[in-house]
Formats: sequence, C-alpha cells, structure tokens
Amino acid sequence: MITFITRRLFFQTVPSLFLIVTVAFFLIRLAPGGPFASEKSISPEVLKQLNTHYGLDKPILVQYTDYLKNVVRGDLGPSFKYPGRNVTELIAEAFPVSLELGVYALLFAILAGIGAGLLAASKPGGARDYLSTILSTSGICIPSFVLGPLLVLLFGLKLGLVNVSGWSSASDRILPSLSLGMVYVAYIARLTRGGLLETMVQDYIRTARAKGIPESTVMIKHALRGALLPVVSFLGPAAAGLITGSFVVETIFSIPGLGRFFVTAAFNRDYTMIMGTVIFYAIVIIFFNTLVDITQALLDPRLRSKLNEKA
Amino acid sequence: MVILDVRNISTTFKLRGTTLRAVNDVSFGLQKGETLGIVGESGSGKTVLCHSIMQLLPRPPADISGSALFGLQDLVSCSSKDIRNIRGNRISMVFQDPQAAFNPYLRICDQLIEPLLYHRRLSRRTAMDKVLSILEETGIPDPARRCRCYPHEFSGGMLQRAMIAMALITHPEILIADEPTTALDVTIQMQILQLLKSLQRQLSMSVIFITHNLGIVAGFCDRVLVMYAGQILESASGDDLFLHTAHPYTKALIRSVPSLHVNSGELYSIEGKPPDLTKEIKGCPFAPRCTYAQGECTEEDAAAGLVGVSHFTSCRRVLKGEISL
Amino acid sequence: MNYASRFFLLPVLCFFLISFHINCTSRTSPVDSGIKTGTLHFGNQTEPQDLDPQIVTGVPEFHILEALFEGLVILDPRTLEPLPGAARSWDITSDGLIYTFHLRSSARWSNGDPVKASDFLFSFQRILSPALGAEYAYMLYGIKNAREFNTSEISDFSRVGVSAPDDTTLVINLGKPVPYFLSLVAHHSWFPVHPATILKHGKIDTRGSAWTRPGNLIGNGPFKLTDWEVNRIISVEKNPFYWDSSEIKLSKIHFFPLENNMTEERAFRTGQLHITANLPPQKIAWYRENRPEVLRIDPYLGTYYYLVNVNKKPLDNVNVRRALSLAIDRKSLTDNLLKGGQIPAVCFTPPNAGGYSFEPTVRFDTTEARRLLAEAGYGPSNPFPSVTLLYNTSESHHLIAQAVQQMWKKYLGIDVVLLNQEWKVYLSSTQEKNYDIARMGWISDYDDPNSFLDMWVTGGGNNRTGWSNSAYDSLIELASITNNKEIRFGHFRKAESILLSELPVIPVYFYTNVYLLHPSVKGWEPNLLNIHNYKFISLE
Amino acid sequence: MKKPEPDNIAGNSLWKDATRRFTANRLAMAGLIILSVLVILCILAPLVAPWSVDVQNLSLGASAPGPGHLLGTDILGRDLFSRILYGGQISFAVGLCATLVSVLIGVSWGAVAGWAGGRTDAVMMRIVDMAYAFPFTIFVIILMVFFERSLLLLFAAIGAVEWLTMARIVRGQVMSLKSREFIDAAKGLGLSNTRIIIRHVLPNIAGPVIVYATLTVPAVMLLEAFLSFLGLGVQPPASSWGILIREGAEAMEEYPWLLIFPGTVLSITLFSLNFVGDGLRDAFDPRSSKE
Repeated sequence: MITFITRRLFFQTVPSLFLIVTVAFFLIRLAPGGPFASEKSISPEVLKQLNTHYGLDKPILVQYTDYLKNVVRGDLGPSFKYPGRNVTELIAEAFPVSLELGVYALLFAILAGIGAGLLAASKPGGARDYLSTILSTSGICIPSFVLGPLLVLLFGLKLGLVNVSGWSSASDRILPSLSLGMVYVAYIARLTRGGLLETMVQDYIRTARAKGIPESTVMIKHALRGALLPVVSFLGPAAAGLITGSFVVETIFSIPGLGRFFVTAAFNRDYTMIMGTVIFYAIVIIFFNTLVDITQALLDPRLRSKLNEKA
Repeated sequence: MVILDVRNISTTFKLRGTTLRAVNDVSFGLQKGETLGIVGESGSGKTVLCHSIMQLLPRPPADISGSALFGLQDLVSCSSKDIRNIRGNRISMVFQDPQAAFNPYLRICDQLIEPLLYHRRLSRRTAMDKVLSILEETGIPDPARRCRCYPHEFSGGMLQRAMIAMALITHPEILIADEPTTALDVTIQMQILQLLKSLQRQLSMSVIFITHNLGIVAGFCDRVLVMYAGQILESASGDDLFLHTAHPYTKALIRSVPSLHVNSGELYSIEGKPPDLTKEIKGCPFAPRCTYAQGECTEEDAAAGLVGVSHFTSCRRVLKGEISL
Repeated sequence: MNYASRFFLLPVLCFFLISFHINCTSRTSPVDSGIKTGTLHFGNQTEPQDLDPQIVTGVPEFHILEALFEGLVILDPRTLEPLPGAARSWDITSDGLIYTFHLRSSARWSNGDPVKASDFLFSFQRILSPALGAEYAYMLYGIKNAREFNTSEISDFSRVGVSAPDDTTLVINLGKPVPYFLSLVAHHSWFPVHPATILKHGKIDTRGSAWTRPGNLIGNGPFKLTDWEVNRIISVEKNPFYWDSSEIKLSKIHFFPLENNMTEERAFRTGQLHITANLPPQKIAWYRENRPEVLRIDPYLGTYYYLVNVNKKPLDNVNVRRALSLAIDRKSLTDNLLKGGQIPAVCFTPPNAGGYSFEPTVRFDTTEARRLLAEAGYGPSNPFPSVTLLYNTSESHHLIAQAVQQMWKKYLGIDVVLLNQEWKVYLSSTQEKNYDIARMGWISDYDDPNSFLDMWVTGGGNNRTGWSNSAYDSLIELASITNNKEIRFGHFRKAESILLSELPVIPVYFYTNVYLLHPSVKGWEPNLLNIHNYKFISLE
Repeated sequence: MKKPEPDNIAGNSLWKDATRRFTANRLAMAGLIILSVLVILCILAPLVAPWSVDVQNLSLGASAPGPGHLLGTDILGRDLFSRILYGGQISFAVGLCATLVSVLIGVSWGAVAGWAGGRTDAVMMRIVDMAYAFPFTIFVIILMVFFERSLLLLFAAIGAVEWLTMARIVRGQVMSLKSREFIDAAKGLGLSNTRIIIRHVLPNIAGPVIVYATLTVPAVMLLEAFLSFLGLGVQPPASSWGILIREGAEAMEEYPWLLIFPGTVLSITLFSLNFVGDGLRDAFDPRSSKE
C-alpha cells in the first residue's frame, strides 16, 4: 500500500501537476482582457509601469519559466488584484474555510445520502422508496442558488434560528453545508440504492440470511460494502466538487472561502491568483482521487490483492 | 422420527400479471439422521422448495402455501424473528457456488464466526477457537492463517469446505445442501461428499441433499424425491429408485446419466422441453415428453400411489400395472 | 432495516437540533448592541483591493479609507462644499494657480507623530512615482509638472509644483486653473501617507508592501485600523490622536464585504447591518410600502448610457443615432423596471454637477424617430441591417437591454441582437471598438461637469466611440483654462449641445444611490458623490 | 433472487424483452408520457404559446397569475407560460445533447481505461484527473470567446465537462467486472477484447450508466443556468428553465410565481426522467428489478 502511494506521488502526481500548470498558464493568457483593464481607462504609461512591475512585459516563454521556477520554490507570486497580498497567503487564509464547509457538506451528503439509499432499497417500490427518491431527487432539482435563499428565508428570517450570513458561530455552518451538500445527497442516495439492489440479489446475501443473522446486519455488514463501491468512486469527484464548487454558496452566505477567490480571480484576470488556485485545486483533487482509490482497495480485497501484485 | 414434516407446499410467483407455479403441492417427511435427496433438472423447483421452507424467498412476489413443521413450529408461517433463530442454528444451508456464496469483501473467519455470534452469543475469542477447530475438522490446512484470507484467495473446493464448516459450526439438526458439489471438480466432489457423510454421522443430523446428479444420489442418499415441474413424481429409497424404477421420468433420468459401463455410442437425452409453468398443467406434467404417455395421462388429474414400501409414484400407468420399467 | 437507515439519518438530525439549540440561547442583534456601544455595522460590497489610498480605485475601498485618513479638505456632507480637514485654512491666488494650505499644528498620525507638510510632499511624490503604477495618479495632474514626473519625462520631483516652506504650510502650484481643484483634493488619491511607515516596509514606490496591515497601518483619520480578515471583516476604532477626536461619536466601525446584494438585504433585515451598499430593485417596492423609514434613494453623480460605435455602418449616420435615441422610452424604463427613483436622462451630465445643469434636450418621440430613420434611407424597401447591443453580465443591464431591444423593434422595426459578455471581455471589446452599441456607465469622482464632458474629446481614453469633433475639442480646451464659472459653464453647454446633437453616446438615465439605512444612524446626509464622513455620524 | 423465466433463453430477444418490461412499468410509462407531452409542448411552442415570447408590457411588470396570463408575467411584463415553453426548447436541447456527448465520451473512455488496465489505464485516468483539476470556468470562457458562440458549442463544452465522472464510474465498474468469472470465461473462449467489451461488459454496466445519465440531464440543465449566470450561456431574450429559475430565485419573496412555476416544471421533468431512467435500468437488467 505504501509503495502504491509513493509510486503514485512521484510518477503520476508530479507530471500531471506540471501539465496542468502548463496548460493553464497558456490558456489564461489567451483569454481576452488583461488584469488591468478597467472601466475608467488607465493611461498607457501607468499600464506600462504595471506590466513591468509584474513582469508581464517579458516574452511569454520567459514569464512561463520564471513562474515555474517560483512555483518549485513554493512562491506563487503576488496577487494582481490585491496588491498587498501574495497568493500563498490568500489561499492559506481562505482554504481552511472552504475545506471546513466542504467537509460538513460531504458528511451531510454521505450520511443523508446513504441513509436515504438504504431506506429506499429496503423495500424497493414501496412508499419509503418513493418518498426517499422524491426527497433526494428534489435535491438535484433545487440548485444551491435557490435552496440557499429558501433555507435562509425559513430558518434565518421566519424562524430566526440562525444568522443569514457570515462564518463565525457554529450555527453559521448549518445552512451553507446543507445548501452545498444537498445536490450530492441525491447522487449518493441513488448510487447507494442502485448498488444495494444490485448487491441484494447476490448469492452471498442469501448465504448471510441463511445464517440467521438480523436483516440490519445483513444490510450494513454484508450488502453495504459492495454496494458502496460505486458511491466511493463517486466520492472523489464529489469531494473535489464540494471543495472547489462552493462559489455560489460562499457568495450567498458571505463565507470567506477559496471558491469566491477562484471565480473572481478568473473574472479579474488575476493571473497569479488563478494559477495559484488552479495548482492548489489540482493538488486537492489528486489527493481526493488517491484517497478514493485507497478506500476502494480497502473495501474490495480483490482489488487490493491486484494492487499488491502490481507493486 | 420425523423432524421436518413438509405438507402441501405450493409456491407461486406473481409477476406483472403472470403466475408461475414453481412448486406444486409437495409433501414429504424428513427422518432424524436421514439423508434425503431431491433430484431433478434445472428449473424443476428443488431449490425453490427449499428456499420456500426456509423463508428465503421475498414475499411478494413469492406466495407460499402449505406447512413445514419443525418441532412445534411451522417454518412457512412463523415470524421472521423465529425463522432467524432457526436458520444457521438448527437448520443450516450449503449453497451451490461457493465463490458467489461467500461475501467477497469479508475475511473467511469473519463470515464463519457469525452464526456463533448471533446464535450462541459467544465472545469473539471463544467463537474464533471454534471456527479454527471446525476448519481443521473440515480439512483446511493451517486454519489459523487461512481463515484470515479473503474468499478469492481460496480454491473452489477449499471454499466449499469452509462453507460446510460454516453451516455445521452450530451443530444444526438439519443441513440443506443445495447442489454443494456441482461447481467443483469431480475429484473434489468426492472429497466433499465424504466429508459431508462423515460429519453427518458424527453430528447425527438429517441432510436434505439437492442435486441433479443421479450418480451422487445412488451412494449417498437414504431416500430420494424426484421432482419435475414443481411436483414430486417419484419417491423411494436410494436402492429402490434404481432397481425398481416406478416412473418413466426417473427412468429417462437414469438413462441420461453418462455411464462408464455402457458403451452405446450416443448419449441419451430426453426430448422436448419442460412445461411452461405459467400455464395450468393438467394431468401428468411429464406426459408431453413421455414415450409411454396415453391420452388419459394428460386428460385426467395426476394419479398418486404406492408401488412398494414407502415407494411412491405419480405414474398412473405404472400404478395400473400397464407398463413396467 | 429501519435500524440501518437510522444509523445514517440520526446523526444528521442530531447535528441540526444541537446546532439550532446552541443558537437559540438569547440573541441580541448586532444593530441593537451596536447602538449601545457606538459600533456601526457597514455593508461594504466587496473585499477591498488594499488599504493604500494611492493604489486603490474602488468605492468600497474609499468607504474604509475615509475613516483611516483625512485629506487637506473634507467635503460638506450635504452641499459637498470644501471644509477644513487636515488643513485648517487655505489661500488661493486670484488667478487660481497657487493654493496655499495651512495645516493644523494639532494634527497627529495615529501613532502620535505630528502631521507635517513634508508628509504631504512625500505622499504626492509617492503617488506620482512611475514605479508605483498608481491608476489614480492623473487625479494630481492639475499640479504643475505632475504629469511629466509621472510619465518619467522629468525625474526631479523638486520641479513638480508642490513645496513645503515650513511644517504647517503646503503650497501647490497648478499649471493652469482648475476651478474644481478643492473637490479633487478631497479625493483619496490626495490623502497623506505616513512616510516612516512606508519606508519601514519598502521603498517610497514599492507596490503592495505590508504597510497597510493591521498593526502596521498609520493614518491621520478619525479612526485607526484594528482588524482585517480577508472576505470577513475590517474593523476600525476611534483614533485618540485625531485632532478632533472629541467630536467623534462612533467608537467603532465594522465593514463587511457582502458581495451579493440579496445577502446584504437579508443581513439588514435581521439586524446585522446599519447600512447597506445597495438594494436589489425588486425589493424597492416592498420597502417603499412597508418600511419607508429605512429606504434611502439619493441622487448620484452618474449617467447610464449607450456608447455608439460611429465608425460602423449604419451607425455612422447621425440620423440613425438620433432615431435610436428618440425611440427609447426612458420614463417607462425608470418607472417600471428600475423603480429606484432614477431620472430619465434628458441630457448627458447629471443635474447639478458642481452647480451645472443642462437644459432638457433628449426626448422620446417615436414619430420623429421614424421620420429620421426614413430620412437616413431605411424603410420597407431598405430594411435596417441588424446591429448588436453589447452589455456586460449583470441582472439590471440585461433587463434594460431587453426592454430597449423591444422598444427599437416596436417603434422603429429594427432588429437588435443582444450580446452579453463577461466583464473583462466586454472591456476589451469596447476598448478595441469591437462593438456596435454598448452599455456604459460613468460615475464621477468629483463634483464638476468636466468629469462627464472631457472624456469625449478626440482620442480621450474613455472615448471608445471613435467620435471626433474639433469644435467640441476646442470648447473643452477653452473650458479647462477658464477660471470664471459662468464662462466655463457656457463652454460646457455649447459642448454638450454638440454632443447631444451628434449622439455618439445615447444617455439613458441618471443613477441614484438606493440603499437601506437604519433609523438609528444620524448625520448620514444624501449627496451626489456618496461621500459620508464618519466624523459627522452618530448612532442613537 | 433467481427467478425461473423459461421463455428468456434466447438472447436476441433482449430488446423485445426490455420493451415488454418497460411498458409493464407504470411509473416509467407515466414518466415517459409526461416527458413526451412536455417535449411536444415545447417544440410546438410557437403554436401553443398564448403570447409571443418577446411581447413585453413594461407598465404591467411582474403580475400574478390571472386570466390574461395563465402563470403570470415576469419583470418585463412577458407571459411566463410562453417563456417556460420557449425556455424548455433550449433546456431540453442542452440537457439531452450534452448528456449524450458526455455518455459517449465517458463510457468509451472509462470502458477502455478500465479494461486495458495497467499503463493505459494510468495514463487515461491521469488525463481525467487533470481535466477534473482544471478550472472549468476559464476553459469555457476561452471556448466561448474564441469561437462563434452557439448552442452547439454549449453542448460540447458542457458535455466535455460532464463526461469525467461518467468515465470514472464506468472504469470502476469495468474493473470490478473484469474480475468476475464470466469475463474469464469469455476470455477463455478466445473472444477478442472488443467483442468482450461490447457483448459482455457494456450490457453489464448499462445500469449505472443509465442511472448516472438520468442524473446528468438535470445537472447539465443547471450547469447551463450557471453559465448563463456568468454571461456565457444562452443569450437573452432567448431563455432556458435554468435562467427562469435563477431570475425567479432573485425575486422569490416578491414574485414567488416566477420561481414556483419554472421550478415545478423543471422538477416534474427531472422526476419523470428519474422514473424513466429507473424503468430503463430495470428493463435492461432484470436482476435488479423491483420485486
């Protein structure tokens, strides 16, 4: 297992990061409108000074190699939009917030999703199945920019239970996590239900029942593990999506996370900030994908012995 | 002494408007210590019968009538809690394909230990000792190491041994073995059968042995039921079945066993297809394929009668003595 | 089985109940507690770029800088007349070229250092230093040789027309008269910075050093910076060293970067804010009806208009441009769509800009519009070619564009294609004149018509229409060297009438500032520049 | 459970069989009928819609449902019912086409990667990881700016993003299928890889693929709304359900009907899609049918 992880780190992570950096670097420069374009026109002299200051007057290949060198040194450069800050600092400040939000949302999605999936699969075609399918599907139908304000209206304005925005008290975590995680509840519930139905007809479930063990144990111990494999492979992208896709929720609830930086950086053409977030998100995503592969191997011994053979 | 008294079991599946009669009015009794074979082609209802008795069929769509008295309890109608206390405890099962019947995601020991944990409420430690000793008994070398393996790391024969060990770990009164050797090599088959036999003697339990292989039945079973299209066509002691065959279907089955002794060039096979179970069957279900059949076989209700001591047949022509097989 | 799903669903429920429970224990709203403690909760749109007055350009930044720094003059919150700020008084020579500011000897930086005239010199040198890349450096171009220094034509700062004969006297020499000079001086680009602090964290022209961080930042304003958490909050508290600190009634101000105006409105409604930056248009009616006491609609010195690319056919025809302008029912737009008290534009410069108002010229007249279009040669036999209306992504722009599209179709039979571009793309499209008609807005930084009219001179940086008129250019030039208000305004009037008959820009409406203000906030006066000096504000 | 199905021995009746099973599933049929009605209504919008889509009535503004306007009007005074019909054209087009694109790319990519394993798999999945890690906003901005902005490009852009998850799911399924016996059996029979993938692997992954595809359609519809939100989607005055819902969300307190009606229509569509998806899966995969 350890060899597997190290192999992955050195032979896959580094090259793919390098590729991402390269593609992103040049693609960003292709987008029209530079970082200093503004509604009130800037004098050409000032523009020239700004370009010199940030090294944008150099040939693009030189900029590229300079940037690579800095990144290897761990320096992501100064933000163009926020001149007093550098990108590393901004990410370090904002990411923990997005991570926290993402983790809560994922936790909620996993618990509610698997729960709903179990409920639905316990009696396929029954009332519970339809109820939980309808509830979880409505999670997909209602985008976060609708769900967020709706929840705020209900719990924040009508009932006055929570703050309508902000990120200071513990209760400030609830509504954003719900709004963000809701979409994934449906996905996880459906994958769980599908996986369970698939598993419940396997011979080994009959064996387990023939042993006379309680039905709930059959479900959780015997069926769920196999049924969760598709869920687990979905969790990688889901986790990445939750952590990187929190822009809307962060805006609605005014949460100081990285998602806002990422999207506004793209619109501001804050080159260094975009590159910084791209690299950072890439690492996050690769991390989660590796985590998923490991989890899958932990769940499926057959896969594990394959990995061990390879390593 | 009859420890399992099965009476008039009928199992139907209602599926989107069609009704499928998988088991049709089957009755039999299982003696203590007896080995009862149930023989028939695939789809004859043997497996469904056993699953019906053990409440392993989802209801609906399955609809089961009749009774199966085990002691004072009717297995067919008892509560799910009661049947759970019987399953894997007093009645155990062994399934056909061990690779599929073991949960691929759990260690062998974790699966073997379950009946003890749930029925005997033993601590993990003592239960584990029992698991190791029964694995030893079933002939698995180095059980302490092997039982920590996953099913895919076992060979088929080994797995089936483990499966038997799992079934017998609670010393059940009845073992239902559903084609336990079908998926295995011939040499392994024999080893498994011998294992079963010796363990049966040791534990003095009754065995219901489901198979489509008449060859196995011959040496292994005290009594044999021959099933076809969900019905019992003939029931006899192992010897009687071969020596005094009393149903054309049994006869055909025996003939279709490839034999080393007979050098006739071609293998025998029964012509035609089994009947469509979604349609009502009138008369003898085998009649359309039976070389002895006459008009009355399909026109009148099926017959039933004895041709010897506890030798039952449903063939009216045999009963009437019109044909001898 | 039930057990199995409970295993997963119960924790979710528990989480809910517990967190709600924690929160249910007594809550007083920040607004109410703020009134007691004198803490103002301020909805401030976005995270500021920085707190360096010589680098930032946005309105939210200005709202914070106003608390931290004080310019030579401040503006009267109601009339926008210059009032003494860091300078206690000033003299102006009769030709309007030399301004002598007398600084307060009692003025102090927030660390106790005296504010000296040389600090201002340092600050001016800093913003004009080419390497700093200050976008607002041009605000100081009125100073003699300032432009030359900023564009590296001269490198000796002593040649720039500013001097400090002693610690409390600052002399500014203008190249030519700037009648609205004092209004300019109140702008944040003229704010002084603390030289020792700047030099501690870098050179005079280092862009983006750490001097603006809490703990580092030294200002001369009524408040000092205590806390800055990115995208969360910026807090300032009363600066005891401020010369007039006894007059300051607020003890603290919290600035919240609430980008989404819906979020901001909800925060106001639940008592988290005293002031919002905006109010979504669809909410105006409700507030007008139910809570008129908190709804504020202030006039604003800004114009919403359509840029026309006069180099493109058929828009090169002046009659076509006139027809397009005549076919916009501006009143319907402001009354039915915007609903925020916006004024239908009757000319280009908003009314009362520095005392200047142009007579109503722009009309809504569909018959005349059709006549002009026919005169331009378009009609059933020669259908009008399809033109594109470009706007940047925003809810109100796209509503207005769709309404205008309909008006042109209905009244002129013209098919207009809408093109919605992301902000930077839109900017580059307009800059490169890669458009037919484009939505634009202009909000002035100072209270003078010059701000609206000098951008249409030939080759002006903001003149992205390709329009050029030598008579117009010379009128603007004449106005810029005239010190007499009436003569100056006369030149502007002539220029504006040329602009409105040529119509390279089609004015649509004049902005208003629509926001919510809690009744406990006192001294918050409406004014054209949306400048509210916290000195005059209190909470009761 | 193993159920005796004596008539199903012949393999080539898969389609006929699936059709039979599908038509017998009432919910799925109801979903299909509702979907068809919606699609037909939207296609026939020019004939069905009571108002032309671009008729505005500024002085009317947003008005509640009433006799003149069945579902009320939006802020510009346009008939909401008509807008929903016209918006449906685009939502359906985007949803179905983009999903198709994503399924095609995702399934073939995932199947090949999972089947080939080893180095090929590593390289292919690394490409997926990279695509995942890529800031898709910028990718789409560039696409939309550099090429003529069109619906077709929108499909391609969304499809190109959505296939990634599909590829991962399919790959996972294929990998676990690979270790099953019948694949070994097929290999043992000397069947070519292509043949095994097409005949044995693809039918077995149809279930998850269909389920995920029915989840992709709504995701795509909402993604389209998000893009429009950024100014990169459908150009006004053209509209889509996603845009209508977003507009409605901004005024949910003042003009609730602007959110409720488009939201309801979208929800009905998505539920129908779900039921149809379930029906399809059950039809193709009798083992997991509702018992």
